[in-house]
Amino acid sequence: MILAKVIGHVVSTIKLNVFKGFKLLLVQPIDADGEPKGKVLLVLDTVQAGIGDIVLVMDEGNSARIIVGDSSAPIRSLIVGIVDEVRLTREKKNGA
Amino acid sequence: MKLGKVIGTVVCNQKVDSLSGVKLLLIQPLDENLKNDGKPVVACDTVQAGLNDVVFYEGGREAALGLTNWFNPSDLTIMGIIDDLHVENE
Amino acid sequence: MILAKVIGSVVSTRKEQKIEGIKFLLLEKIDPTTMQGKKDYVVAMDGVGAGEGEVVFFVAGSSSRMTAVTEGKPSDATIVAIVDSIEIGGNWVYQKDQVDS
Amino acid sequence: MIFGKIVGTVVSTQKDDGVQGKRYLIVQSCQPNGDLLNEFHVAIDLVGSGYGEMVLLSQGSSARQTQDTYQKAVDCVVVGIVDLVEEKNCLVYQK
Repeated sequence: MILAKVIGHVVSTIKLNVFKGFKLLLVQPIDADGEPKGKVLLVLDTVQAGIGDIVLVMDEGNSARIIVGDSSAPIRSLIVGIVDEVRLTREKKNGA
Repeated sequence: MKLGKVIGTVVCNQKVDSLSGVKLLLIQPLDENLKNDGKPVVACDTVQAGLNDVVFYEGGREAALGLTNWFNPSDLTIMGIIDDLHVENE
Repeated sequence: MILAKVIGSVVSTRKEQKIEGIKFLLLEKIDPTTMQGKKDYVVAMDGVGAGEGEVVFFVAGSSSRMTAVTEGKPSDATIVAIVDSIEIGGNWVYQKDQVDS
Repeated sequence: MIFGKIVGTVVSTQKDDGVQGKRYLIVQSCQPNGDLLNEFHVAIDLVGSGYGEMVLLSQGSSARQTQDTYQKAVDCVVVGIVDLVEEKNCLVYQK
Protein backbone atom coordinates (compact mmCIF):
# COMPACT_ATOMS: atom_id res chain seq x y z
CA MET A 1 0.00 0.00 0.00
CA ILE A 2 1.09 3.57 -0.51
CA LEU A 3 0.51 6.86 1.29
CA ALA A 4 -1.18 9.53 -0.77
CA LYS A 5 -2.96 12.83 -0.46
CA VAL A 6 -6.39 13.41 -1.98
CA ILE A 7 -6.10 16.37 -4.34
CA GLY A 8 -9.28 16.21 -6.38
CA HIS A 9 -12.27 14.32 -7.60
CA VAL A 10 -13.68 13.22 -10.89
CA VAL A 11 -17.29 12.96 -12.04
CA SER A 12 -18.15 10.25 -14.52
CA THR A 13 -21.64 9.21 -15.57
CA ILE A 14 -20.74 6.76 -18.31
CA LYS A 15 -18.53 4.07 -16.80
CA LEU A 16 -18.39 0.31 -16.39
CA ASN A 17 -21.13 -1.03 -14.12
CA VAL A 18 -18.69 -2.26 -11.45
CA PHE A 19 -17.67 1.36 -10.81
CA LYS A 20 -21.23 2.50 -10.09
CA GLY A 21 -21.68 3.65 -6.51
CA PHE A 22 -18.00 4.43 -5.96
CA LYS A 23 -16.54 7.90 -5.77
CA LEU A 24 -13.46 8.51 -7.95
CA LEU A 25 -10.67 10.55 -6.38
CA LEU A 26 -7.37 11.90 -7.66
CA VAL A 27 -4.53 11.22 -5.25
CA GLN A 28 -0.92 12.37 -5.20
CA PRO A 29 1.40 9.69 -3.76
CA ILE A 30 3.61 11.11 -0.99
CA ASP A 31 6.67 10.01 0.95
CA ALA A 32 7.00 9.70 4.73
CA ASP A 33 7.67 13.44 5.03
CA GLY A 34 4.52 14.30 3.13
CA GLU A 35 6.38 15.38 0.00
CA PRO A 36 4.81 14.53 -3.38
CA LYS A 37 6.40 11.50 -5.00
CA GLY A 38 5.45 10.09 -8.39
CA LYS A 39 2.49 10.52 -10.67
CA VAL A 40 -1.09 11.33 -9.69
CA LEU A 41 -3.44 8.34 -9.68
CA LEU A 42 -7.18 8.02 -10.09
CA VAL A 43 -8.53 5.67 -7.41
CA LEU A 44 -11.83 4.38 -6.06
CA ASP A 45 -12.95 5.58 -2.65
CA THR A 46 -14.38 3.08 -0.15
CA VAL A 47 -14.01 5.18 3.03
CA GLN A 48 -15.55 8.60 2.25
CA ALA A 49 -12.21 10.42 2.07
CA GLY A 50 -12.20 14.13 1.28
CA ILE A 51 -9.86 16.57 -0.43
CA GLY A 52 -6.75 17.20 1.66
CA ASP A 53 -6.96 13.87 3.51
CA ILE A 54 -3.90 11.64 3.72
CA VAL A 55 -5.02 8.17 2.73
CA LEU A 56 -3.76 4.63 2.39
CA VAL A 57 -4.07 3.42 -1.22
CA MET A 58 -4.13 -0.25 -2.13
CA ASP A 59 -2.49 -0.51 -5.55
CA GLU A 60 -2.68 -4.23 -6.26
CA GLY A 61 -5.40 -5.94 -8.26
CA ASN A 62 -6.09 -9.16 -6.35
CA SER A 63 -6.37 -7.42 -2.99
CA ALA A 64 -8.56 -4.71 -4.48
CA ARG A 65 -10.90 -7.32 -5.95
CA ILE A 66 -11.22 -9.04 -2.57
CA ILE A 67 -12.18 -5.71 -0.97
CA VAL A 68 -14.90 -4.97 -3.50
CA GLY A 69 -16.02 -8.62 -3.34
CA ASP A 70 -15.93 -9.27 -7.09
CA SER A 71 -13.22 -11.58 -8.37
CA SER A 72 -13.59 -10.35 -11.94
CA ALA A 73 -13.77 -6.60 -11.31
CA PRO A 74 -11.29 -4.58 -13.40
CA ILE A 75 -10.17 -2.64 -10.34
CA ARG A 76 -6.64 -2.19 -9.04
CA SER A 77 -6.35 1.01 -7.03
CA LEU A 78 -8.61 1.96 -4.15
CA ILE A 79 -8.46 3.91 -0.93
CA VAL A 80 -8.63 1.57 2.05
CA GLY A 81 -8.13 3.98 4.94
CA ILE A 82 -7.79 7.56 6.07
CA VAL A 83 -4.49 8.24 7.84
CA ASP A 84 -4.73 10.19 11.11
CA GLU A 85 -1.06 10.42 11.83
CA VAL A 86 2.28 9.21 10.47
CA ARG A 87 4.83 8.80 13.23
CA LEU A 88 8.48 8.66 12.27
CA THR A 89 11.32 7.38 14.43
CA ARG A 90 13.38 10.22 12.97
CA GLU A 91 12.58 13.91 12.71
CA LYS A 92 10.58 14.99 9.68
CA LYS A 93 12.71 16.64 7.03
CA ASN A 94 10.68 19.84 6.93
CA GLY A 95 10.66 20.00 10.72
CA ALA A 96 6.87 20.01 10.91
CA MET B 1 -6.18 4.41 -13.07
CA LYS B 2 -4.93 7.13 -15.35
CA LEU B 3 -6.44 10.02 -17.28
CA GLY B 4 -6.34 10.42 -21.03
CA LYS B 5 -7.96 12.13 -23.95
CA VAL B 6 -9.34 10.37 -27.00
CA ILE B 7 -7.43 11.77 -29.97
CA GLY B 8 -8.24 9.22 -32.65
CA THR B 9 -9.15 5.72 -33.69
CA VAL B 10 -7.15 2.72 -34.81
CA VAL B 11 -8.49 0.14 -37.25
CA CYS B 12 -7.10 -3.39 -37.41
CA ASN B 13 -8.79 -5.80 -39.79
CA GLN B 14 -6.59 -8.59 -38.55
CA LYS B 15 -6.30 -9.02 -34.83
CA VAL B 16 -6.41 -11.80 -32.24
CA ASP B 17 -9.87 -13.41 -32.10
CA SER B 18 -10.55 -12.37 -28.50
CA LEU B 19 -10.32 -8.69 -29.47
CA SER B 20 -12.63 -8.92 -32.50
CA GLY B 21 -15.51 -6.48 -32.23
CA VAL B 22 -13.60 -4.35 -29.74
CA LYS B 23 -13.08 -0.73 -30.75
CA LEU B 24 -9.53 0.59 -30.42
CA LEU B 25 -8.95 4.25 -29.60
CA LEU B 26 -5.84 6.39 -29.68
CA ILE B 27 -5.34 8.00 -26.27
CA GLN B 28 -3.10 10.87 -25.26
CA PRO B 29 -2.22 10.35 -21.58
CA LEU B 30 -2.91 13.43 -19.43
CA ASP B 31 -1.81 14.57 -16.00
CA GLU B 32 -4.16 15.92 -13.32
CA ASN B 33 -4.08 19.39 -14.92
CA LEU B 34 -5.12 17.86 -18.26
CA LYS B 35 -1.70 18.58 -19.75
CA ASN B 36 -0.19 15.99 -22.12
CA ASP B 37 1.89 13.42 -20.26
CA GLY B 38 3.82 10.98 -22.43
CA LYS B 39 3.29 9.55 -25.88
CA PRO B 40 -0.01 8.33 -27.31
CA VAL B 41 -1.14 4.76 -26.63
CA VAL B 42 -3.91 2.51 -27.91
CA ALA B 43 -6.68 1.36 -25.57
CA CYS B 44 -9.76 -0.85 -25.90
CA ASP B 45 -13.05 1.01 -25.62
CA THR B 46 -15.89 -0.27 -23.41
CA VAL B 47 -17.92 2.92 -22.98
CA GLN B 48 -18.38 4.28 -26.54
CA ALA B 49 -16.01 7.17 -25.93
CA GLY B 50 -15.75 9.73 -28.73
CA LEU B 51 -13.13 12.10 -30.08
CA ASN B 52 -11.89 14.64 -27.50
CA ASP B 53 -13.56 12.86 -24.57
CA VAL B 54 -11.49 12.79 -21.39
CA VAL B 55 -11.52 9.23 -20.12
CA PHE B 56 -9.97 7.09 -17.42
CA TYR B 57 -8.26 3.83 -18.21
CA GLU B 58 -6.46 0.99 -16.47
CA GLY B 59 -3.53 -1.13 -17.55
CA GLY B 60 -2.22 -4.61 -16.75
CA ARG B 61 -4.39 -7.56 -15.80
CA GLU B 62 -7.32 -5.28 -14.97
CA ALA B 63 -7.43 -4.10 -18.58
CA ALA B 64 -8.34 -7.61 -19.72
CA LEU B 65 -11.01 -7.90 -17.00
CA GLY B 66 -12.68 -4.73 -18.28
CA LEU B 67 -13.86 -6.44 -21.45
CA THR B 68 -16.86 -8.79 -21.58
CA ASN B 69 -14.72 -11.79 -22.53
CA TRP B 70 -11.95 -11.59 -19.93
CA PHE B 71 -9.56 -13.95 -21.74
CA ASN B 72 -8.00 -11.33 -24.01
CA PRO B 73 -4.57 -9.73 -24.33
CA SER B 74 -5.62 -6.10 -23.80
CA ASP B 75 -3.08 -4.16 -21.73
CA LEU B 76 -5.06 -0.88 -21.66
CA THR B 77 -8.83 -0.55 -21.41
CA ILE B 78 -10.96 2.57 -21.05
CA MET B 79 -13.23 2.25 -18.01
CA GLY B 80 -15.25 5.48 -18.10
CA ILE B 81 -15.81 8.93 -19.54
CA ILE B 82 -15.05 11.92 -17.33
CA ASP B 83 -17.67 14.67 -17.21
CA ASP B 84 -15.98 16.92 -14.69
CA LEU B 85 -12.67 17.06 -12.92
CA HIS B 86 -11.86 19.16 -9.88
CA VAL B 87 -8.33 19.52 -8.50
CA GLU B 88 -7.22 21.60 -5.54
CA ASN B 89 -3.54 22.39 -5.89
CA GLU B 90 -1.82 23.98 -2.97
CA MET C 1 10.82 -9.52 -24.59
CA ILE C 2 14.03 -7.52 -24.88
CA LEU C 3 17.23 -8.46 -26.71
CA ALA C 4 20.41 -8.31 -24.67
CA LYS C 5 23.95 -9.59 -24.55
CA VAL C 6 25.35 -11.55 -21.63
CA ILE C 7 28.28 -9.49 -20.38
CA GLY C 8 28.94 -11.15 -17.06
CA SER C 9 27.58 -13.06 -14.14
CA VAL C 10 26.57 -12.02 -10.66
CA VAL C 11 27.58 -14.08 -7.67
CA SER C 12 25.94 -13.76 -4.29
CA THR C 13 26.66 -16.04 -1.35
CA ARG C 14 23.99 -14.67 0.94
CA LYS C 15 20.62 -14.62 -0.74
CA GLU C 16 17.00 -15.58 -0.27
CA GLN C 17 16.74 -19.38 0.14
CA LYS C 18 14.27 -19.70 -2.73
CA ILE C 19 16.75 -18.38 -5.27
CA GLU C 20 19.67 -20.56 -4.25
CA GLY C 21 21.11 -22.61 -7.10
CA ILE C 22 19.89 -20.24 -9.78
CA LYS C 23 22.39 -18.55 -12.04
CA PHE C 24 22.29 -14.78 -12.30
CA LEU C 25 23.66 -13.08 -15.38
CA LEU C 26 24.43 -9.47 -16.08
CA LEU C 27 22.87 -8.35 -19.35
CA GLU C 28 23.30 -5.27 -21.47
CA LYS C 29 20.36 -4.41 -23.70
CA ILE C 30 21.30 -4.14 -27.37
CA ASP C 31 20.04 -2.30 -30.42
CA PRO C 32 19.39 -5.11 -32.94
CA THR C 33 19.99 -2.90 -35.97
CA THR C 34 23.57 -2.17 -34.97
CA MET C 35 24.11 -5.00 -32.43
CA GLN C 36 25.68 -2.37 -30.16
CA GLY C 37 25.06 -2.19 -26.41
CA LYS C 38 22.69 0.50 -25.15
CA LYS C 39 24.47 1.02 -21.80
CA ASP C 40 21.30 -0.19 -20.11
CA TYR C 41 21.94 -3.08 -17.76
CA VAL C 42 19.79 -5.65 -16.02
CA VAL C 43 20.41 -8.72 -13.86
CA ALA C 44 18.31 -11.70 -14.96
CA MET C 45 17.81 -15.26 -13.81
CA ASP C 46 18.97 -17.80 -16.36
CA GLY C 47 16.46 -20.39 -17.53
CA VAL C 48 18.37 -21.73 -20.56
CA GLY C 49 22.05 -22.02 -19.64
CA ALA C 50 23.29 -18.94 -21.44
CA GLY C 51 26.96 -18.07 -21.40
CA GLU C 52 29.03 -14.95 -21.56
CA GLY C 53 29.01 -13.21 -24.94
CA GLU C 54 25.80 -14.84 -26.10
CA VAL C 55 22.85 -12.83 -27.38
CA VAL C 56 19.63 -13.68 -25.54
CA PHE C 57 16.20 -12.28 -24.88
CA PHE C 58 14.54 -11.99 -21.50
CA VAL C 59 11.01 -11.54 -20.17
CA ALA C 60 10.20 -9.04 -17.45
CA GLY C 61 7.50 -8.71 -14.84
CA SER C 62 5.21 -11.50 -13.68
CA SER C 63 5.84 -13.44 -16.90
CA SER C 64 9.40 -14.11 -15.72
CA ARG C 65 8.04 -16.54 -13.12
CA MET C 66 6.51 -18.76 -15.82
CA THR C 67 9.59 -20.82 -16.74
CA ALA C 68 10.48 -24.21 -15.28
CA VAL C 69 13.48 -22.74 -13.43
CA THR C 70 11.75 -19.70 -11.95
CA GLU C 71 8.30 -21.06 -11.14
CA GLY C 72 7.32 -19.79 -7.70
CA LYS C 73 10.59 -17.86 -7.40
CA PRO C 74 10.80 -14.12 -6.81
CA SER C 75 12.03 -13.23 -10.29
CA ASP C 76 11.31 -10.09 -12.30
CA ALA C 77 13.59 -10.78 -15.26
CA THR C 78 14.36 -14.20 -16.74
CA ILE C 79 16.36 -15.17 -19.81
CA VAL C 80 14.07 -17.38 -21.92
CA ALA C 81 16.03 -17.91 -25.11
CA ILE C 82 19.51 -17.98 -26.57
CA VAL C 83 19.40 -16.30 -29.96
CA ASP C 84 20.75 -18.26 -32.93
CA SER C 85 20.29 -15.57 -35.55
CA ILE C 86 18.72 -12.18 -36.10
CA GLU C 87 17.40 -10.96 -39.42
CA ILE C 88 16.69 -7.29 -40.02
CA GLY C 89 15.07 -6.26 -43.27
CA GLY C 90 16.18 -9.41 -45.08
CA ASN C 91 19.81 -9.32 -43.88
CA TRP C 92 21.22 -11.60 -41.26
CA VAL C 93 22.77 -9.15 -38.82
CA TYR C 94 23.74 -11.78 -36.28
CA GLN C 95 24.54 -15.46 -36.49
CA LYS C 96 25.75 -17.23 -33.41
CA ASP C 97 28.07 -19.77 -35.02
CA GLN C 98 29.93 -17.14 -37.01
CA VAL C 99 30.63 -15.14 -33.87
CA ASP C 100 31.92 -18.22 -32.08
CA SER C 101 34.40 -19.18 -34.80
CA MET D 1 -1.22 -1.26 -26.52
CA ILE D 2 1.59 0.52 -28.33
CA PHE D 3 2.45 0.86 -32.00
CA GLY D 4 5.41 -0.85 -33.58
CA LYS D 5 6.82 -1.79 -36.95
CA ILE D 6 8.16 -5.22 -37.84
CA VAL D 7 11.84 -4.81 -38.65
CA GLY D 8 13.13 -8.36 -38.39
CA THR D 9 12.96 -11.82 -36.89
CA VAL D 10 14.82 -13.73 -34.21
CA VAL D 11 15.60 -17.43 -34.40
CA SER D 12 16.30 -19.45 -31.28
CA THR D 13 16.47 -23.20 -30.82
CA GLN D 14 17.42 -23.14 -27.15
CA LYS D 15 14.56 -21.62 -25.25
CA ASP D 16 12.49 -22.12 -22.13
CA ASP D 17 9.32 -20.11 -22.51
CA GLY D 18 7.03 -23.03 -23.31
CA VAL D 19 5.83 -21.53 -26.59
CA GLN D 20 5.90 -23.74 -29.65
CA GLY D 21 5.61 -23.07 -33.35
CA LYS D 22 5.47 -19.29 -33.17
CA ARG D 23 7.61 -16.67 -34.85
CA TYR D 24 9.60 -14.18 -32.81
CA LEU D 25 9.63 -10.76 -34.40
CA ILE D 26 11.81 -7.73 -33.77
CA VAL D 27 9.41 -4.84 -33.45
CA GLN D 28 10.58 -1.24 -33.33
CA SER D 29 8.27 1.16 -31.46
CA CYS D 30 6.74 3.91 -33.55
CA GLN D 31 4.49 6.94 -33.34
CA PRO D 32 0.85 6.79 -34.48
CA ASN D 33 1.95 8.18 -37.86
CA GLY D 34 4.61 5.51 -38.32
CA ASP D 35 7.72 7.51 -37.32
CA LEU D 36 10.17 5.09 -35.73
CA LEU D 37 11.43 5.42 -32.15
CA ASN D 38 14.69 3.99 -30.85
CA GLU D 39 13.11 1.17 -28.84
CA PHE D 40 13.07 -2.51 -29.79
CA HIS D 41 10.99 -5.44 -28.59
CA VAL D 42 10.98 -9.15 -29.30
CA ALA D 43 7.33 -10.11 -29.69
CA ILE D 44 5.48 -13.32 -30.49
CA ASP D 45 3.43 -13.08 -33.66
CA LEU D 46 -0.22 -14.11 -33.14
CA VAL D 47 -1.71 -12.61 -36.30
CA GLY D 48 0.61 -13.50 -39.19
CA SER D 49 2.17 -10.10 -39.67
CA GLY D 50 4.88 -9.41 -42.20
CA TYR D 51 7.99 -7.33 -42.63
CA GLY D 52 7.40 -3.56 -42.59
CA GLU D 53 3.84 -3.78 -41.27
CA MET D 54 2.63 -1.56 -38.45
CA VAL D 55 1.23 -3.61 -35.57
CA LEU D 56 -0.15 -3.30 -32.07
CA LEU D 57 1.87 -4.75 -29.19
CA SER D 58 0.38 -5.85 -25.91
CA GLN D 59 2.80 -6.03 -23.00
CA GLY D 60 3.08 -7.37 -19.48
CA SER D 61 0.84 -10.03 -17.93
CA SER D 62 -1.84 -9.28 -20.53
CA ALA D 63 0.43 -10.87 -23.14
CA ARG D 64 -0.27 -14.23 -21.46
CA GLN D 65 -4.02 -13.96 -21.98
CA THR D 66 -4.19 -15.81 -25.30
CA GLN D 67 -4.54 -19.50 -26.23
CA ASP D 68 -0.95 -19.70 -27.43
CA THR D 69 0.71 -17.91 -24.53
CA TYR D 70 -1.47 -18.85 -21.53
CA GLN D 71 0.78 -19.31 -18.48
CA LYS D 72 3.90 -19.10 -20.63
CA ALA D 73 6.95 -16.91 -20.06
CA VAL D 74 5.86 -14.25 -22.53
CA ASP D 75 5.57 -10.50 -21.93
CA CYS D 76 5.07 -9.06 -25.41
CA VAL D 77 2.78 -10.20 -28.24
CA VAL D 78 1.57 -8.78 -31.54
CA VAL D 79 -2.24 -8.59 -31.22
CA GLY D 80 -3.23 -6.80 -34.42
CA ILE D 81 -2.09 -5.49 -37.77
CA VAL D 82 -2.90 -1.79 -38.06
CA ASP D 83 -4.83 -0.80 -41.19
CA LEU D 84 -5.37 2.84 -40.44
CA VAL D 85 -4.89 5.38 -37.69
CA GLU D 86 -7.04 8.46 -37.51
CA GLU D 87 -5.88 11.30 -35.28
CA LYS D 88 -8.09 14.36 -34.76
CA ASN D 89 -10.19 13.37 -37.79
CA CYS D 90 -7.11 13.22 -40.06
CA LEU D 91 -5.78 10.00 -41.49
CA VAL D 92 -2.20 9.84 -40.18
CA TYR D 93 -1.42 6.27 -41.24
CA GLN D 94 -2.79 3.90 -43.81
CA LYS D 95 -1.44 0.48 -44.64
